[in-house]
Amino acid sequence: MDKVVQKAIASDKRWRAVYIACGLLIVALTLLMGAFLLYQGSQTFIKAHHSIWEFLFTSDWAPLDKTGLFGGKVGAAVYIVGSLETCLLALIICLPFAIGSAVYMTEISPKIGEKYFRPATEIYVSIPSVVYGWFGMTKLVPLIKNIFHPAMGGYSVLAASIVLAIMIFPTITTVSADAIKSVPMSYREGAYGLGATRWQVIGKVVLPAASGGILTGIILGLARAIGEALAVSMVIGKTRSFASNLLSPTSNLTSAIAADMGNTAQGGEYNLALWTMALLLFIISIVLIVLIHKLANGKKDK
Amino acid sequence: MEDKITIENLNLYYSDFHALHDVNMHIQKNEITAFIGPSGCGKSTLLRCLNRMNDLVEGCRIEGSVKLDGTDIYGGDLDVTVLRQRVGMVFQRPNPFPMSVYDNVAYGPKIHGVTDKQELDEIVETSLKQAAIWDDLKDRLNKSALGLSGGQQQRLCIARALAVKPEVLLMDEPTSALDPISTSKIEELALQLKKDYTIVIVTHNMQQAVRISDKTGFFLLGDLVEFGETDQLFSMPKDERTERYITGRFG
Amino acid sequence: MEDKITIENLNLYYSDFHALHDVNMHIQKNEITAFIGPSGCGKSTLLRCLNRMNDLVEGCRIEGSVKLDGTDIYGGDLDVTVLRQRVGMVFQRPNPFPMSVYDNVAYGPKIHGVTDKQELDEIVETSLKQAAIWDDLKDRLNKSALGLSGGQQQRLCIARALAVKPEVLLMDEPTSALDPISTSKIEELALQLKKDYTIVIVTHNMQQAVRISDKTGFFLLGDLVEFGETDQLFSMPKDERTERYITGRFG
Amino acid sequence: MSRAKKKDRFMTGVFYAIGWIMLAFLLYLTFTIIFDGIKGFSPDFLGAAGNGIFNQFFNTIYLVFLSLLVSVPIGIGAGVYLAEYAKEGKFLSMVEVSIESLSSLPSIVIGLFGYLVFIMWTGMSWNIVAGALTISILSIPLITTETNNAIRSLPIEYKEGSLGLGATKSETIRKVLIPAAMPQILTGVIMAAGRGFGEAAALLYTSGQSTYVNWHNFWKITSPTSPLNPFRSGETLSLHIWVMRTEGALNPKATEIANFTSAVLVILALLFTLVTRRISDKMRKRNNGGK
Amino acid sequence: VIGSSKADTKGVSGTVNAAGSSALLPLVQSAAKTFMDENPDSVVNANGGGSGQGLQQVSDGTIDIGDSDVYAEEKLDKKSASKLVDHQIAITAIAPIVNKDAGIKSLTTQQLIDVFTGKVTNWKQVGGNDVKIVLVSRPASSGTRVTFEQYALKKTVSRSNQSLETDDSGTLIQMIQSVEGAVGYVALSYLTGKPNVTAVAINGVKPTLQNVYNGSYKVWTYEHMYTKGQPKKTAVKAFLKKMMSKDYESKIEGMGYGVASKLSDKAKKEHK
Ligand SMILES: Nc1ncnc2c1ncn2[C@@H]1O[C@H](COP(=O)(O)OP(=O)(O)OP(=O)(O)O)[C@@H](O)[C@H]1O
Ligand SMILES: Nc1ncnc2c1ncn2[C@@H]1O[C@H](COP(=O)(O)OP(=O)(O)OP(=O)(O)O)[C@@H](O)[C@H]1O
Ligand SMILES: [Mg+2]
Ligand SMILES: [Mg+2]
Ligand SMILES: O=P([O-])([O-])[O-]
Repeated sequence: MDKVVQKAIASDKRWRAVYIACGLLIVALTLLMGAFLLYQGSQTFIKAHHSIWEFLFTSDWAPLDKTGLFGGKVGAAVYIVGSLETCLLALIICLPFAIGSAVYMTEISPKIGEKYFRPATEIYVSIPSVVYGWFGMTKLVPLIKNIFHPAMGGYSVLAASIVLAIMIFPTITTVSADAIKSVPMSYREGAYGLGATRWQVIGKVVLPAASGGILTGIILGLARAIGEALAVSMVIGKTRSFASNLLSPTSNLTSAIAADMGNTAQGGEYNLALWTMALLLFIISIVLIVLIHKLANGKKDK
Repeated sequence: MEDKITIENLNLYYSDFHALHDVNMHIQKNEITAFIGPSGCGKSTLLRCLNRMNDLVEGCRIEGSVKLDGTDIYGGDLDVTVLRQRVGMVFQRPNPFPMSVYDNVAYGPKIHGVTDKQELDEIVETSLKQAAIWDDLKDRLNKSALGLSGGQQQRLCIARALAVKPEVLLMDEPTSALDPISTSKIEELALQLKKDYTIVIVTHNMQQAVRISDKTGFFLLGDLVEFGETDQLFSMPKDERTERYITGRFG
Repeated sequence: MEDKITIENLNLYYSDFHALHDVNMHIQKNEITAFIGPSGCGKSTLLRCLNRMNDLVEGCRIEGSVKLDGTDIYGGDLDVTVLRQRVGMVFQRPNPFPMSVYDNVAYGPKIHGVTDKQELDEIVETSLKQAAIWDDLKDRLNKSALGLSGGQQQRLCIARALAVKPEVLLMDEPTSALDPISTSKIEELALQLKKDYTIVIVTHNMQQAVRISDKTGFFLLGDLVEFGETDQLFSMPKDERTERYITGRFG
Repeated sequence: MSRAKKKDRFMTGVFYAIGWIMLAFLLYLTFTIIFDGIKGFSPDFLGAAGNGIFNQFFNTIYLVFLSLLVSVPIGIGAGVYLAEYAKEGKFLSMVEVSIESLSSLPSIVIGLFGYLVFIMWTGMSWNIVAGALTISILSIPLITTETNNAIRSLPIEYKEGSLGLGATKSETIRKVLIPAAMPQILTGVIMAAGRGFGEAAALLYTSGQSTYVNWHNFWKITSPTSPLNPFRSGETLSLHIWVMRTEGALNPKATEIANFTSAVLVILALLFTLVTRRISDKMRKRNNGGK
Repeated sequence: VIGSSKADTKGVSGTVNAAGSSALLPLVQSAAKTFMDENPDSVVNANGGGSGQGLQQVSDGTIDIGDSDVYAEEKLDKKSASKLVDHQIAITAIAPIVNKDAGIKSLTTQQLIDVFTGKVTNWKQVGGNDVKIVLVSRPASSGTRVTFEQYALKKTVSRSNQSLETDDSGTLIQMIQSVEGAVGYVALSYLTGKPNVTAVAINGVKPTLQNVYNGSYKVWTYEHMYTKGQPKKTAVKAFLKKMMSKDYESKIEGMGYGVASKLSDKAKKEHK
């Protein structure tokens, strides 16, 4: 028996090391990736001597594409604005549907919700984004073109936003539904016990109580939208100018990276500027994550 | 004395589980009625019938009638939101909403259409005073209610229920999560409130029933075994099962 | 009689909360010792000290000594896994693992190195028989344990604890989640088991303590107020606080 | 009073409408994609040559399989670390932030990282292993998070029960906690696999955009034309849609092929979701004793 | 192994990875197919991505052959470029193409410049229908674009910030087909399949191989296949050899590319 115990204790130590190694691996991976992006992305400012201001707030985009040759313009504002406006619009389109569906499947018809809506939403999640992009390109773009007859065909901010809205819908819906579900039954009972109607219970007690979780869902959705490359690039038109309205095309960070990264000379100004865009995306996702944590902690502290 | 609530031939089923068998009971105005019995005997179930809280439970079916001042609450004559306003409820575990103390108490009046700020202020103050917690909380009205102690939370929930000016107050083991000191505060409170309200309380604690209730009902496996004056039920129970239960030879 | 467990000057802190004050107690072999007292008084805390279950609690600090057959369990002489094998535990809420009945009982012997199928079969059968549940379960050994009723689950957990052949059995309110019938089965079981084991039981139910225990300890706010023969403690308590508690004028 | 009731009715109606609109839209989406796929279908799409997408289908499965081989052990290990070993504090929150940022990083960025590390640093050309490893970076955080949550949400009683019998921590984890958490861990694994099926941007520069295999060489793993050779270029279904839109656009059948590929992917997603639910329900049922 | 007529390349095994110029892609793909039919144990992965990508990846060493419409020196630094070996396998002409609705058949050089710099915004201003002009361009790193701007637009830079941008020529053609009034440019090889677009004549000269050979159509460039050093892998060697063999020339022309040996002196001299 003693031997068995000793063996068990030794193997316990070994397993512990294995688990810790796995945890460390993830941190190492993230740090490596962060360091790599930071290094590559900062060269625009260090090696090519552009200012951060120029990169973020000007829209003159004419970087030179030859290894070691600098002196072009790297104003990425068009891409940045393009990313922001498509994501924001996607959110605006998506939110009422996502939260509405989440409420429907948890509060209004929980049985049908569990049986049909949740699996349906899961299917939405597992449809690849290129398929959404392809759908957008072959169905949505022509539709927009036929309805509004915009000058540049249907490729537009609107098309990109709708495709993104469809993509982030399941994320926001499932996270919100989970948040709503985890609102303690006792809150609902408390409110019903005071004679509240269902809408009063949902609107005044359940949704506010779930707001932290819903916000997490929104931010996760946003992170996904900001990072989506191919689906957006299929429908946004990739025009290097600010969109004058919802129906005009523009470009965004991810489509620029996807289109040009492999195509530009390594270490050239163009290439470096694209890496700076990637770094910007990385920073945006970290900021969003930290924001989630702040919100979650803020809720706890109360 | 007059009947506030009359329960007649009440049968209740959770899907195919028959949880209450033919319960008959008269609950009188301005009295405290206690429900006792071992775990799972149907105390909470019956209590929740009285303001139709069981409507929220999927698969729950009710036969027989429950009358509030003579009106069948399961008939179409009484809207369920009105019913619940007239028959308030305090739950086993304190369940304040995650909002400020003030908003918790003002919640009920607000949803019932009170919008005047001053009127709300008054209601909040009176209710908190009635619940004997005004002094504790008057300086923390805008703090979150979740930061209060268990006893304070429970009294806040009572205040919240009082704020909608109910006629009946149902309390489901309101002190089971509380320490002795908070418990005795709540008990005192119940004794005070019975002047203005009709109170029904579920308790696991027989001493508590003895201390505060006028009438007691003893339940066993879904049957109302015995119902009568508290003193009498505890001193000379009519039913042998009641006797065995209160002398502790059971469960 | 001889001491199985000796507790000397035990103080326990949860971070800066002083949960047990200077507890001294001698637990004797082949007896049932009961811990009673109001909620939060430290019964579970003390029980969990006896097999170092409190090691799992972050910030928990212990002073004083607990000896098992004279060996300090907090000294380095006794490995904690060996200790827990010798001092088994049954929890308040039945906690079978989500596996088959058989695997639940065989779990302990397996991790302690029993690999022989036949030997395992025997252990499982004996343990289930000891726990008085063999007849109920012999045809369902391969079914998941989570499908059993609460009472069956609790007896299964006792069988699971017996399967590692402990010397002491700790039970923390083993019947609080159970109906009267299951409860009396567990009580009978405890009385039978005390022939071979030393048993320590926490209970909320004073009648239960009277029915089955040899010695009783009454706790209040982290103090062991009184400890002695069960009959004597309930019939003529030495301490006024004990008396008030057992006559129900508290909590 | 009746205003509150009216509003309640109205809002209930609104929620019904939204719920059903979304369901209807999903049905529309699914059916148009499948219908369009079938409309332009010709039998040669099923083959392994020319316009056929069988090779891409095979590559997809193979690549996902390889990536799970890496990401499942690491993901579960890290999840266990988080749930059972990491101490509350700065480091734990650092790990958590790492995982979350990893999982929300734009996949194109991860693809570029994968290109740098698995292609340029190794000096190899596009290959399936590089694609699988890149996908693993995306899927490890999913499995880790799910494992962490699953283990954390287990009742503490399981752990106490096992430790109380004298089991060591790692025995408790391996024999009680992980099996009990399996239904939910499986969800994470499936999500990770789904990510592999769907990902294209991360594979653009890693797994390659073309596939040439000779099915007669199936078992000759070292042959460059063997389907099993993990170091050959292997384009997946999702990538195929992208390629059909760009380079493949010369192919007069490009649109039909892309439509058909979309349909296949949607059907795969459907099957996947259904099968997963089945499996994890079954597991849950078995664990819960049929309750 | 199934018998093949080409004894010299028979039975080669190994992998060839080629990527880059989308202008050259159709040729490489078709050559790859022929080559693999003849050498069943070999694999030729032919991808596009653009000239920049081809040069970059061959210089990184991650592919064997980088296809490009431009000289490596124009992209890479001197050191990297000097390590690459150029195999000029064909020439290609670039043609402006417009959507049919524009009603345009021919433009002067000046008109072309006006269109691509945004000076005119409606086709009727240059003799077409009353349809708005929509520019469709390729990324700055595209060899097609560089060639087109250099020879057709006389080195003026087109207004890329007013144009829809496409990753490669395939997508571009699809856009020109589907967007009313769209105009762009592709290699001739993309027009052999007779897509539903109009190839525009420049100053009255139609974009045909014949006109390139005789020097009247000026918008063309050499197609390069770069290797890093002389090719070492037998499969790569064999593949290049195959593509540059005399009897493959007819195939090249059949696909819309030109053969350097047929260029007239006039054409060569005027092309800088
Ligand atoms: N929602 C439900 N669905 C099915 N059965 C239920 C439900 N709620 C309660 N029951 C069952 O009805 C019976 C009575 O339950 P009830 O909650 O009324 O007991 P109780 O007397 O309040 O017990 P306790 O003292 O434990 O609170 C129990 O057997 C219980 O299992
Ligand atoms: N992990 C912990 N951290 C901090 N305080 C704790 C912890 N566990 C218990 N306590 C506190 O220690 C005291 C004793 O708790 P314990 O669980 O031993 O009480 P108990 O007598 O078993 O009560 P009950 O009858 O309710 O189970 C209580 O005040 C409790 O709040
Ligand atoms: Mg109850
Ligand atoms: Mg306890
Ligand atoms: O041939 P390109 O793709 O470089 O235009």
